Amino acid sequence: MKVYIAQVSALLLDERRRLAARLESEELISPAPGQYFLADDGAAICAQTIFCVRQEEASLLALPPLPVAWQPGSSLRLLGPLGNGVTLPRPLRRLALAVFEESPTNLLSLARQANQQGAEVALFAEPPLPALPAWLEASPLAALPEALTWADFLALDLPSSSLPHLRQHLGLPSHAACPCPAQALVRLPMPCGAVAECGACAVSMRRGWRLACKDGPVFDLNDLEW
Amino acid sequence: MKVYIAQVSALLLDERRRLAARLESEELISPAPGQYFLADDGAAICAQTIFCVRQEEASLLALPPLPVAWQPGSSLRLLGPLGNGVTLPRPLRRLALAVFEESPTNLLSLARQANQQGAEVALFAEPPLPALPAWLEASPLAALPEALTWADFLALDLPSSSLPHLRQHLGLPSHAACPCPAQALVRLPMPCGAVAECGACAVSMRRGWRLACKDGPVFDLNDLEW
Amino acid sequence: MAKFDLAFSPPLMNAAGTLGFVPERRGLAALERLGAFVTNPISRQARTPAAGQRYLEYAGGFMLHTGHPNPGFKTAVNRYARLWASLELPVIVHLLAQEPADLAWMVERLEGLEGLMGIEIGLPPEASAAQATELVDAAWSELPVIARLPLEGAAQLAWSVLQAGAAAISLSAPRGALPASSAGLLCGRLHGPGVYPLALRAVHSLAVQDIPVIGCGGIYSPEQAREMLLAGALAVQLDAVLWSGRDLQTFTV
Amino acid sequence: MAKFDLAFSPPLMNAAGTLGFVPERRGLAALERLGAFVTNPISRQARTPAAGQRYLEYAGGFMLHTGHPNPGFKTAVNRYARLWASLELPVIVHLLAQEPADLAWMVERLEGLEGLMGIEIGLPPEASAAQATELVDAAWSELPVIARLPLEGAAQLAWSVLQAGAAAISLSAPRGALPASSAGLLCGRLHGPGVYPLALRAVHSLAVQDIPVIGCGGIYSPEQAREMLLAGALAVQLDAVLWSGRDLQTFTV
Ligand SMILES: Cc1cc2nc3c(=O)[nH]c(=O)nc-3n(C[C@H](O)[C@H](O)[C@H](O)COP(=O)(O)OP(=O)(O)OC[C@H]3O[C@@H](n4cnc5c(N)ncnc54)[C@H](O)[C@@H]3O)c2cc1C
Ligand SMILES: Cc1cc2nc3c(=O)[nH]c(=O)nc-3n(C[C@H](O)[C@H](O)[C@H](O)COP(=O)(O)OP(=O)(O)OC[C@H]3O[C@@H](n4cnc5c(N)ncnc54)[C@H](O)[C@@H]3O)c2cc1C
Ligand SMILES: Cc1cc2nc3c(=O)[nH]c(=O)nc-3n(C[C@H](O)[C@H](O)[C@H](O)COP(=O)(O)O)c2cc1C
Ligand SMILES: Cc1cc2nc3c(=O)[nH]c(=O)nc-3n(C[C@H](O)[C@H](O)[C@H](O)COP(=O)(O)O)c2cc1C
Ligand code: FES
Ligand code: FES
Repeated sequence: MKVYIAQVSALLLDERRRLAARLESEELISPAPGQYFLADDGAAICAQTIFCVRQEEASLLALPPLPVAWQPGSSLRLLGPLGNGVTLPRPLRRLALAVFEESPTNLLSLARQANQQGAEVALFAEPPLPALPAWLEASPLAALPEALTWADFLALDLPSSSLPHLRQHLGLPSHAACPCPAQALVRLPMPCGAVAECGACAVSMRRGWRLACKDGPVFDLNDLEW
Repeated sequence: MKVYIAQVSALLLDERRRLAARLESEELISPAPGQYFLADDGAAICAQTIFCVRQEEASLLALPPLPVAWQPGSSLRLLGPLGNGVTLPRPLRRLALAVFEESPTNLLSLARQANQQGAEVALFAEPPLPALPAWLEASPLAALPEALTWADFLALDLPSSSLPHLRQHLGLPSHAACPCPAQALVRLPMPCGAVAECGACAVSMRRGWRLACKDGPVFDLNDLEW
Repeated sequence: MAKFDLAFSPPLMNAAGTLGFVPERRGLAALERLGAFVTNPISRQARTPAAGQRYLEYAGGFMLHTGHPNPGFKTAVNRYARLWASLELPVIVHLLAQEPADLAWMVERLEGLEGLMGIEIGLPPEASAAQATELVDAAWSELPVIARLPLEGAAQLAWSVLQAGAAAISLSAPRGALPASSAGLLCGRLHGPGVYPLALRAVHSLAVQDIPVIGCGGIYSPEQAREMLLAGALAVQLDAVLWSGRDLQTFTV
Repeated sequence: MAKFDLAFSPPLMNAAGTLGFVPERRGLAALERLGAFVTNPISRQARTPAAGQRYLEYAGGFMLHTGHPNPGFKTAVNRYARLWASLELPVIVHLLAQEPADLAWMVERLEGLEGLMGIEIGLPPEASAAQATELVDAAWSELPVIARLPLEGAAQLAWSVLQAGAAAISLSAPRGALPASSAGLLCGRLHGPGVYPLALRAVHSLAVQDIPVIGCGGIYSPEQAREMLLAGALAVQLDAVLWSGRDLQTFTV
């Protein structure tokens, strides 16, 4: 965890046509997909948690949702990377990715990593996504149950409010565990940004509860209460 | 009073380097200097009172202070023109203008009118203003007392909090009346925009009080308690 | 004269002080959406505007300290009673409750007027239960009385004013303080969208006790008005949104 | 052990719940500006986080409804007491006051600990004067007690808790309600800049009655903190600004 000074160099739209931002910093910043930053723009009223992925060049892409006030030229202090990102197993042959509502950019960054390792990658999304790289197969969420028979790892990106419906999407009976190793980036507000153990970002686990800001926001799926 | 639909076509800086906006509307709008509009941008929390002057072309210049959210392309409903503007006497030979802190654009618009009628115009400003049209003499406020011996009309634009110090600026003893006819645009918040007689914009008069939003915001100086 | 019932159709009003003593042209347009018109506060004697700063902005809205200027009861009735009678919707006259005798005197003179649906009395923000009781009692007449209480103190006084005969309570703006530009503090009423969660909670906690409450505070959208009705308000009042210039054609509850 | 005096140098603290049970690295950086560290609320029994939505935004800030999760008194003291003793500034332990007997039991166990300057007790928001008195009374010990009252009800309870032996009162966030995304209402504590005028007024109206009050609510700038001290607060607490990521190096009062 470190403080970086960064500048918004451009505003752009992500695959879901929501506002993202390109950030430039003097230093190279390499968060794992699923790690987050606290962005101080001088106007935050509580922790502004921002997911970022490194881009081809030495810049960062800050993913939606963004604070509305950001403009090209805005100067930020970025504190991070914080929390646990997704760890892809090695070797990895068949990666399944599934995104519910959120910006798919975190998972696309995982897809590229896996592709570079020579793995096959399939992405399941709701709502469906427009054009993707040619090597990346895209399917609706309804096709997800089949992927479980095939994948050796599943990465999910979803709002915490989708967890209660997840087994249905995976085609699993209630209480059944996920048949392959799986990690989930669980999205929910993290107003204190891990400074206070305020409890706002608590996530129910099979045993007790954990804080997304500190112990997550990426969790092993089978540890979660879902 | 009417409702106009207008678009912000550009943001620019006024003579004091504060943000102004060029507005375009299908219809020609011609407020008198000192009249105001209520601008509804869908985000106002109470009446947004905006002073506007007509520009050479068929567009309006909305003067500072402006709501921060306005961007080129923003669409507005403008209700107005409301209130009383400055009425220049005819014939007019020597016009003195004085602006305290506020944007000078309202008075510059009067200056142009007077210049077109062949009158001499002098502008007194605090803080001082940068470059003005060649035909317009600009002086610091300290030179204002002399102008009173010369002008046949004085127009003022000032925050209501400056009224108690005005006689000092004019070089007049306490209780003395202004020796020439004079009108003052009195600036203070007008949160109800003349819909409620809420009293927030009350101005003390020599006899009783009046509402700037309804009875002003331009008043004859010698009717004011100052 | 038959005693009107406190039923609003639609259950939507302006708050006292937001559309004047009688609505002018723009106010009239808003009235089409309302079930009643509430006048500006009127006191027995004329009141002048407060001296010094009267408007300050803050992060959730703005603060007003106006002194409730008004021409006094006699002048107001002379000027406006005929217009109240001619409005197409029922009128609620808001009286600033100061002395019980003054209040009784004003209420007596309102009883004969046409077009009135009721009286709303604005209680002093620091009123004790005993004072509130005495004032509501003094306002007793043929006309139903709505007692307007600052939302932060409403729970303490609600039962007292109902027992004293009020037909309902309504919520006025919470009080706040901000540094004045001339040093020192300015105290006043808080308005704007930041007030909404305070108002919604006040409505909810009164309504669950079966207290007839007219909600008010920070409503800027029809959804917010409907949420407050769902939380148990018998009607809601709009305040600063009526000043925002917003088009209210689609404001239905 | 000598009874500490309630003097803060500088008169600036974090509010309970804003920097954890012990400050972690970023919290430690903020501490350089503070005259005391206040712990997260601790209850006798462990508490779990509230179910459902716990965070909602509104125009003046945000609402929290967390359930005050904590590991319970015994675990907290085992985990943190040594760290409290080693901090370079005095510690105030915040206890959730529920049952007088539980509170007395916890306070008794805190008396022996090192580095504590006092105890802050969080009173239930709907506590009556009698309940508040009983709770403060139960917390009596060598350590001074600060009674934390929701700012909207502080005026009613202040004298009772002082008479029961509290050294000062502090102000907790006002309560609000907002529609939950799953329908129904969510009630919780309001934080953010929109709270400031409510807090400033509460401080002022208590301070003019000579009530020792620690101000809190909506402070985001050193100027706002200083205004609250000028209004009579004996110290002020920072809350959400400590979460905003803002650089506090220049935050001096
Ligand atoms: C007999 C009397 C006459 C007054 N005349 C004036 C006057 O002409 N102009 C003036 O500015 N101030 C007058 N005041 C002072 C007035 O009480 C407040 O200080 C002032 O109105 C604050 O206005 P506000 O906009 O902040 O009102 P608010 O914020 O709504 O209310 C705050 C203050 O208004 C007063 N107030 C509100 N409603 C009532 C009510 N129903 N009954 C009594 N008081 C109420 C309270 O004193 C309170 O302190 C008078 C006070 C008294 C006792
Ligand atoms: C014996 C008991 C145990 C409880 N255990 C839990 C629990 O483990 N998890 C949980 O989420 N809720 C618990 N509750 C319910 C709890 O009281 C609130 O409903 C909940 O904590 C609301 O949290 P909040 O973040 O909105 O707190 P706030 O908005 O700060 O407070 C609102 C609510 O918190 C409670 N509260 C706050 N401070 C105190 C205090 N000092 N003493 C008593 N109550 C207080 C009040 O009941 C109030 O309704 C318990 C209640 C009781 C009576
Ligand atoms: C009879 C009377 C008339 C008043 N008239 C005015 C007035 O015209 N304008 C004003 O700003 N305050 C007026 N005040 C307000 C007082 O100056 C004072 O602010 C008010 O009584 C509130 O007192 P407090 O500060 O103790 O709450 C008046 C007060 C009284 C008692
Ligand atoms: C012993 C006890 C334990 C509780 N534990 C929890 C809890 O773990 N999580 C939670 O959200 N609410 C918990 N509650 C809260 C209750 O469900 C309820 O919301 C609370 O008592 C407030 O009641 P009210 O809605 O009447 O104010 C608990 C209540 C009690 C009495
Ligand atoms: S956001 Fe506060 S504990 Fe996670
Ligand atoms: S702004 Fe309300 S009366 Fe002028």
